Amino acid sequence: MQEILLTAGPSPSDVLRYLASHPVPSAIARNLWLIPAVPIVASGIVALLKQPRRKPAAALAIGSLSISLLLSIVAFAHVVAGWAHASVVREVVNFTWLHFGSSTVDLGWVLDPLAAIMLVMVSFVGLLIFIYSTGYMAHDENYTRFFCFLSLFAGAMLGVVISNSTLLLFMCWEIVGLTSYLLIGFWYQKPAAAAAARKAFVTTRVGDIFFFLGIVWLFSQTGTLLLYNHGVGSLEGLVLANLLSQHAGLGLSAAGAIGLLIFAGAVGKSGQLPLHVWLPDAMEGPTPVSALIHAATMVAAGVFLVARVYPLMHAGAAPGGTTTSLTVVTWIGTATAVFAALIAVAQNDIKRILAYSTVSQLGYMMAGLGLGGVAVGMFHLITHAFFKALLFLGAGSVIHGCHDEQDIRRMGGLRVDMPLTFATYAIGMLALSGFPLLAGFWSKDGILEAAHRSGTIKGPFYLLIFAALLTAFYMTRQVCYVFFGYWRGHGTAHESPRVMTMPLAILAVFAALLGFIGTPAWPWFQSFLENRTAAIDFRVLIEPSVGLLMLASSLVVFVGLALGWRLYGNKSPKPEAPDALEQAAPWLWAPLRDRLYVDEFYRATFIALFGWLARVADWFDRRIWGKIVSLVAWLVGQWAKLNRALDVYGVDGSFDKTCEELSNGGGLLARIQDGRVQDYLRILAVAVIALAGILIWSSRP
Amino acid sequence: MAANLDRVFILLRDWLIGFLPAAIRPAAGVVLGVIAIVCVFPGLFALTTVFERKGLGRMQNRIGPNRVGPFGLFQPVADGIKALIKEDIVPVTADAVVHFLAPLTLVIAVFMEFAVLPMGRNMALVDMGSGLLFFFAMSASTELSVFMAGWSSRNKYSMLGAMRAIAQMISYEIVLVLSSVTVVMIAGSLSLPKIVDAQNHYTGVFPHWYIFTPWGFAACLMFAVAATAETNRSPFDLPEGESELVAGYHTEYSGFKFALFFLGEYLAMFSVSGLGATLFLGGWSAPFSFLAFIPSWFWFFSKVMLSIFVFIWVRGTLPRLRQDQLMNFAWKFALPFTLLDLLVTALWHFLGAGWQRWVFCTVILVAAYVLMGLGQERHKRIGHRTYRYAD
Amino acid sequence: MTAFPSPLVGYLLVAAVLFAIGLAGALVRRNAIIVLIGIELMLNSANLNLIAFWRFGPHPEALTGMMFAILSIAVAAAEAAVGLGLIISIYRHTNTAELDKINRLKG
Amino acid sequence: MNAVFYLLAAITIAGGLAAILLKHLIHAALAVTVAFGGIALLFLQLDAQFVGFAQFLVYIGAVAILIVFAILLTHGAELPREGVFSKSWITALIIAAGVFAVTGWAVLQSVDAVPQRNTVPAVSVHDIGNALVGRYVLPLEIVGLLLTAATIGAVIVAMLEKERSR
Repeated sequence: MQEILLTAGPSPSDVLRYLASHPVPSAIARNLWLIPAVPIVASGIVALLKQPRRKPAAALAIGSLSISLLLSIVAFAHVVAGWAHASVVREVVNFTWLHFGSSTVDLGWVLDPLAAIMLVMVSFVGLLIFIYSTGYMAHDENYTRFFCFLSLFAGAMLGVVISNSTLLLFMCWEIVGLTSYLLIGFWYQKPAAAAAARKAFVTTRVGDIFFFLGIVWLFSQTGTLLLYNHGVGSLEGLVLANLLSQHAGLGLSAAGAIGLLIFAGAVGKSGQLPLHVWLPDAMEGPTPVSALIHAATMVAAGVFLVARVYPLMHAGAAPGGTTTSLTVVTWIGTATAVFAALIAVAQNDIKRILAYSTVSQLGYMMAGLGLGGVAVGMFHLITHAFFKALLFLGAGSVIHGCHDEQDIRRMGGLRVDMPLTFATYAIGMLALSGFPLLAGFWSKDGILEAAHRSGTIKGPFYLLIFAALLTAFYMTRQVCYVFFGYWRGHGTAHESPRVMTMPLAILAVFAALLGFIGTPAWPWFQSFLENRTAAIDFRVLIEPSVGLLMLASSLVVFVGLALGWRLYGNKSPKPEAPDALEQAAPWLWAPLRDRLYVDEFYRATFIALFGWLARVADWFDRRIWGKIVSLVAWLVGQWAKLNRALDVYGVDGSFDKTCEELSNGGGLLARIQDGRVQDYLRILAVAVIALAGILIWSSRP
Repeated sequence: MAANLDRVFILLRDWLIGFLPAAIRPAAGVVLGVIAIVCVFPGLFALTTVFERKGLGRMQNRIGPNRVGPFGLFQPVADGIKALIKEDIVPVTADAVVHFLAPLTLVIAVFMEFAVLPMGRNMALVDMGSGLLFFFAMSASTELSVFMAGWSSRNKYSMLGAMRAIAQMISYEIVLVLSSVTVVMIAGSLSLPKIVDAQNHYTGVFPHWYIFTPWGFAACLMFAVAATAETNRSPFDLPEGESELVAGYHTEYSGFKFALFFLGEYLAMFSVSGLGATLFLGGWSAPFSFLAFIPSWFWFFSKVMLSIFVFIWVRGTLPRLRQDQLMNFAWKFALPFTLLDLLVTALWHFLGAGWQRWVFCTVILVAAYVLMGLGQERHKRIGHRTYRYAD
Repeated sequence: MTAFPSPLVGYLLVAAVLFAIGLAGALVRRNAIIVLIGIELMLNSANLNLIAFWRFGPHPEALTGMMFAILSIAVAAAEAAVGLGLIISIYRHTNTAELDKINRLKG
Repeated sequence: MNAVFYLLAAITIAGGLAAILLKHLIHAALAVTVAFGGIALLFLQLDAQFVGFAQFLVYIGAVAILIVFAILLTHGAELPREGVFSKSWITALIIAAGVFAVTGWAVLQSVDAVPQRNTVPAVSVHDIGNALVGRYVLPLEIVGLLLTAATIGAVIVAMLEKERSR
């Protein structure tokens, strides 16, 4: 059935068969709403707690997410069971929220492999990060507020994952954006944090406007907000075929154009070029927030969104071919991957490096989606979520251990002081670099393989290989700076408490082993997402296209690692000393350090444009309107002087007399207003009589 | 046979009014019903007084009344005769008219309440669409009678007792009404016979009484507490706390007027028990489906007597509360809890059939009960009493 | 038995009488509480009008008059609560509830 | 139009008259309760059961109690030394009579225009409930808001003094 739904245009008889065979959703599908609802309710309760109530707040947040995790696992198991028995794998529950006129606003949720995997990932990683936060935020005075926002975020993110209606998706999407804003600016006393929060909010809003336009367009074309609705949702069957047949200009069908608009939303949220500028700044937030929102889940929501509306973008492609919109996605993803990896090479802030790395990896996922379909992109999303969360939490542990120091030049030698952090961080770093057999290796390899296979253009393939090299390089650089050499910071570093290292260890296990569910030899993950049967076939590994590619990518990784070690290994340069790469190639270093001048570019163009407009308006205000106003004021002033002269010499005498008369009359009126309520009531009653009299008299025949 | 036994009172009435001309038969039927209520419940009152005194006696390790008649069963007769032949004392300064009207209006209003109670299948005197509202309208009017009694006596004990009684009754009336509203929400009707019909189903042999649902249980608990307070029964009998106020608002009453107050109090207890049984205990329906052959009126009166027994038991067990504890409990615990119960009831309705609603509603109510209870304990308002000298 | 041309007229006249009584009470009594009682009487007579028109009007199933009466009863209860609260508050300030002694708003 | 109506009308008007004429405030409050009850019974006579019982519940159960409480709290139970009527009661009476004249005259003048429908309306409590949360839900919400505001306002107005004296 999945096949039919994903590829455009099932015949009506297929639809009818589907409706007849699976009319009633299962119990877990009907109760799927609980998964986001429980954390949101918990967040509401936490919001009501007083600040000193730390334990209940953390317990509520963690407990609620545990419930969500349990339910997610049940849902996941249910979908896997359905898949294994080759029965239904997509269940939808829809209901009508509002009627207006003849159209309805429908909301609903969907349980399919995509949603199930994301549910488990989000709630599991989220739970670990929640636990970690209890240690990381232990001394913060706004502890309960933090958990309130965090819970709200988790609920909204889970809502994004399960929603089957573009409107519900958008609502949850915006809540996610809001919590991101709140959490980046969590330490709003810091001006940098407040500015970063504002920047993140405004930048993502740019993408969201396009996203909303896409939703509106989709609704106006299809008349339904639902994505899947037993054959009449906007991603299904005839509706999609209908969308495909309409042309939107520039060689795009309506489906493709809507897909691109929605992709613009994903660009904003996932920090793709050219809207990536907010994500590195977002590192001003607490580290668990960076790990949860800006590495593992929210930024991946953009990728998830593209995967969710993939049928829209893929519709109309020839078998094995691609579409214009998917090509756009591929190129933007590839460009982002290389671009961000380049910048990451020359950063010195531990979290900023990871942030650019995240941007780069998100580009990878987008490219994977564009080149190889949902399964390839999503696989990298899942593995990335684990090892990037691990890296961020490790970075948090490092920062915690180094007394809130974030500059990698002022660390060093932590291998000895923080052994557990080092071990887990190393696993995460190797997984990210794509070290053979670790999680990142398999998922990145899948993308490279897809890039290699897609026939027409080879550009993305080479660029992605280059990005992989850079990834290995900058991660090695970072690890060398932080963990090798000798200690260059102030004070002494110490290992983090148990509650922080335990999630690290769990995540490390996953970062190391998760890749094995999606190897070319046993593509369980891909089969699950695409609803094929999974088979173990080791012969694939020795096929030249697969085996050689794996060798080549491993080689690239080793080159990157070796290059990094060669330049930075065990050197412990002085914090003030120029970077090794800077010495080698200063012409390359400067632009990379300054983030390729994107912020400057925006400042010079868009922000300057608005600034200029503001100045023009200001000039108008001062020069033109201001002058007119002064002129009028002067005229009025002259007029007033004239008046005064008339008053003093002409009117006063007679006026005084009138005033006396008035004051006498006022005394009479004041007697009526004697402060007695009943007298007022009397006057009122008399007035009523008079009014009635007038009415009757005037309406007499 | 069983069906005829069930309908025996209706048949009796029909047989009796069969002697009358057709034109006045409906009116005569109503009059017969009124006569039946006016006879049965005071009789029940007489029985209950002796039952209560004996029961309390046993709880306090005494024998109780045992002189008049076999087992002291004729005690109420003796008491009645005594009340009738006693001098009717009216204080000189009292407001004579109001003093006279107070017990009358009280008893009349309480008697009215029985009109809407379904005492058996088809045995409600009047089946009106807004029966529950009628019941509460009538019970609300008793407050004014209490005030009249207390104020007209020109006695500070009476006045204080009346003020306490009114404050208490108003506070707990809200809880009483709101806890009944839960049932109205689920049954979808204000008519008491319809509410009973809504509960008269069985799963297996077990009935669908509302007390067997989480919200119904919570509401029933609150209803029971509020009913105890509403009828000024121990442990909420502050308005007539004899150690402080002599006898509360009926201090200055004697003889038959005092007996009327006494009667009114017990009748209120019967009526509110009947309402509780109707709302939560399935009214006249049998507790197990295989017991349905026993006449419906038997079940109704059994349930009423059962709750009367609980009233007596509570009176024999619990000490009297303090005024501030009483008010705090009403406004800071009972009212919020009942409001929450209303929300839970709505949740119950909207969650539809299935196991989830049982879990949700139970969890929310238990959590709220525990949390609010802890909060109350912490503020030492209705916490344990501490004694300065008696320890 | 019908003395009026229509039963509605009877109810309307009763309401008119009641309204006049309430107004008279509000105007002649000196105690603020009785004034409030008078106002309550006027409100009640208005309710009686509403219900009477509902009962004898052409569209009773539309329930307009009934709804007006129900809402007006609710509003009247609020009015009584606030009014009496005000009277008590004023009494605390001035130690009197006699309206003609409370004339601080004199112009 | 029958005996019951005349009886109820008489009770109501008598209650109202007594309420404004009785010297003793408590008596006046009790008398007005009679008038409230009479109006409730008139509602029943008009086949408006729900409103009638609501009237009982609100007016006799709450407003009357409120009034007597207010009387006791303002020491109104003692008779004032100077009379209970204001000095210019004659003008007041004339005004009230004028209002009655106008309204009564209007009623009697429009006898031909008043609707003559005289069948019992078939309206159940269920319909009222549906109307309250359906077509009239906005007024209902507003009244709810008003009641909340009024309750809080009344509490604050009555409490303020105590706070200040502390």
